[in-house]
Amino acid sequence: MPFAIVQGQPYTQVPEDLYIPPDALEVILEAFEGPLDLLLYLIRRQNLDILDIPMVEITRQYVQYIEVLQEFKIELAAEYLVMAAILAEIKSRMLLPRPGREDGEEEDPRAELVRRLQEYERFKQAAEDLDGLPRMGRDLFTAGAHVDHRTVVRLPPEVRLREVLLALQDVMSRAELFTHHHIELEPLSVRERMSMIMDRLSGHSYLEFARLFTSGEGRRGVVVAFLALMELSREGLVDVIQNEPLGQLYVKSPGAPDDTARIPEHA
Amino acid sequence: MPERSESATGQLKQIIEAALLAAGEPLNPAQLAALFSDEERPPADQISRALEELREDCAGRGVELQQVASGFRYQVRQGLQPWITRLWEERPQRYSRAMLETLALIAYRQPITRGEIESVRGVSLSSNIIRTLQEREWIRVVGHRDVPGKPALFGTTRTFLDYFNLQSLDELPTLAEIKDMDTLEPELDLEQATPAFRADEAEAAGDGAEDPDAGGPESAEAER
Amino acid sequence: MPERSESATGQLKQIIEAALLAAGEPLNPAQLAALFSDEERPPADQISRALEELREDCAGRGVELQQVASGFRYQVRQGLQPWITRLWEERPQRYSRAMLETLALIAYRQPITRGEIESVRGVSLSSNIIRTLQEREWIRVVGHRDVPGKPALFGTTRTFLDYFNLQSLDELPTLAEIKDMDTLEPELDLEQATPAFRADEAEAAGDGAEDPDAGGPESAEAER
Repeated sequence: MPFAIVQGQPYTQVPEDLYIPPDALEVILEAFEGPLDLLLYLIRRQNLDILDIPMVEITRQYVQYIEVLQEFKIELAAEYLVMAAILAEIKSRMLLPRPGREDGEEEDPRAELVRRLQEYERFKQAAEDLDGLPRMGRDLFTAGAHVDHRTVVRLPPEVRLREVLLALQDVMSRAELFTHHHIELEPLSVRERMSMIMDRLSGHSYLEFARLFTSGEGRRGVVVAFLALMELSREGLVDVIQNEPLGQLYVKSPGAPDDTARIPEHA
Repeated sequence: MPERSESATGQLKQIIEAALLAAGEPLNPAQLAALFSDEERPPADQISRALEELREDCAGRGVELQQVASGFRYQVRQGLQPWITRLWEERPQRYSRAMLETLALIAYRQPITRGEIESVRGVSLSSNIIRTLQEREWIRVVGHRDVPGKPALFGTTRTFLDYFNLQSLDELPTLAEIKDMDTLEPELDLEQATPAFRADEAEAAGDGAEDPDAGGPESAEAER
Repeated sequence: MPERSESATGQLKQIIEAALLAAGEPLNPAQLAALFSDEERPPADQISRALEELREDCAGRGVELQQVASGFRYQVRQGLQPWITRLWEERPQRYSRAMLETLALIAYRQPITRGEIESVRGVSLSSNIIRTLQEREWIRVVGHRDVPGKPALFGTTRTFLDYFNLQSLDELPTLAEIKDMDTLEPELDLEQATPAFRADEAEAAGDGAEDPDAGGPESAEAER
């Protein structure tokens, strides 16, 4: 009993040159990655040269294969049918006398197909090469050691100066502090020095005025220190005390007990 | 010991070492024996000996072979923890606006009390912010204002200057310059909007997925 | 070499070895340097030297130190797979030809669109394949081609290279050459036409021969 009728011919067995077990047609179709793959298979199986494809034979085999599949009502991707049409077209062009071009060169009608086949074949090969590379979980396994008390250390975030300045810009414009001229005039080193003087003063009830100046800093440093002291005094953060006319000047925290009077002489 | 037996032990040791390092959990001698087919399975005492030798091989190395309840495992040598834990350092997203404003006010208006910061910002200041800035050693108490309650006066530190790569506070822009800074802002936005830049960033982000260090500043930027 | 410097190197090696084994992913020299505080951070060449020594120390052991795209990692010595795979019940995953061909096209032809992949393979490409490759982080969208529809351009990732034990795309097997129809000698036999190509395949097959699961292509060939 024939299992298929192809072009009016009953088939009692699958064409020999296809080597396809009848019950495996669908499986085999899935084994091909498309019409180029199928064509390559037909070419390679017969040891044919990809650069000199016998179009009549290959087209016959390809179409036969497609027809068998269709007889079995196997859903064929449209690409397979398009390829059949391409093959038929090339075959007919091969059979017709080709019009010679001016330079005498003739474009082989198969050129484009051969180019596509070769291009596909090289990536088919590349895929196999890729599959052959050692890979994780099959050929490669990472080595790892246990870590006791594995803890995540939380680091403080990175801050960029620009962020700080933008924040200041925001808060200043909100507070409309830009209108206060004295702030703009005040060099920042004065504010910095104010902190330093406050810091030096903490832990002491008083310091000699002169000791807050370092000659090594030069004129500018002295000015900064002086301005810082004036600003601290104006803001009531320090008191500047003189126990006698033309006597030693002292700087003290306003809260500190006023004991400078007892020891000015040997200070 | 005959040559052949020694090389057999060598391979046995290799297999056991590889298995312990690949397994991700402790393996007991029975599990190690199960790695071999029936014909090549070494006797239990050979496995014990291999384990003992592997343990000795760890002398001077970064890991040690440790026996725990469920078997043997390689683990990082105890004394190396300080370095190894840096593998899992995490940086939280970024500081809050309040934190940055407070820091800026302390830098520009020091010495300043918490009350003064609150009065400029118009909102009360969480103690967390002051504590965080102190823990980071960017600010410190430089004194106390002589008013009821003796509030602490805050100033910036040398660490603060070092972090922002400043020799002194004088290198910070003046308030007048900061006021004009918004003229710089569009430039910043422009940079972010440039498609080419985006594409690069996308690439960097792609790579960054594997790199824990990447993307910190960028993500902060993106939030703005 | 003076005693002290040797022991310093010893500790450096210990830290690097421990970190690589603790990290669970490849670490590059910059990440290794970041394990140290600013004061104790070794110069780059010392880290390289330590890595080289650690690599040599692996001789005869069950693991080897391998450099891949995103850094260095310890991995089980190749050749020990037959025993190590017994640790897990699951058989290693096999990939479909469609997936491998798609991956190969992306690897060799990147950046490439889906349409370009389809045109080389001669079949339409299932979205599943692209999604799976993206989920595995082997491929990523690296941009869009400036044509109607703005199709995504795909490229491979560092994770892809790591997975296949490669440092860079240069290490991929060479792509076969396209032969010109005109230059071909008619009598040239097929097998002679592609000698380099065949040799590669033979090598690849040699590796796979030890592994029952390798050789997908060969067995597929046999089935037909």
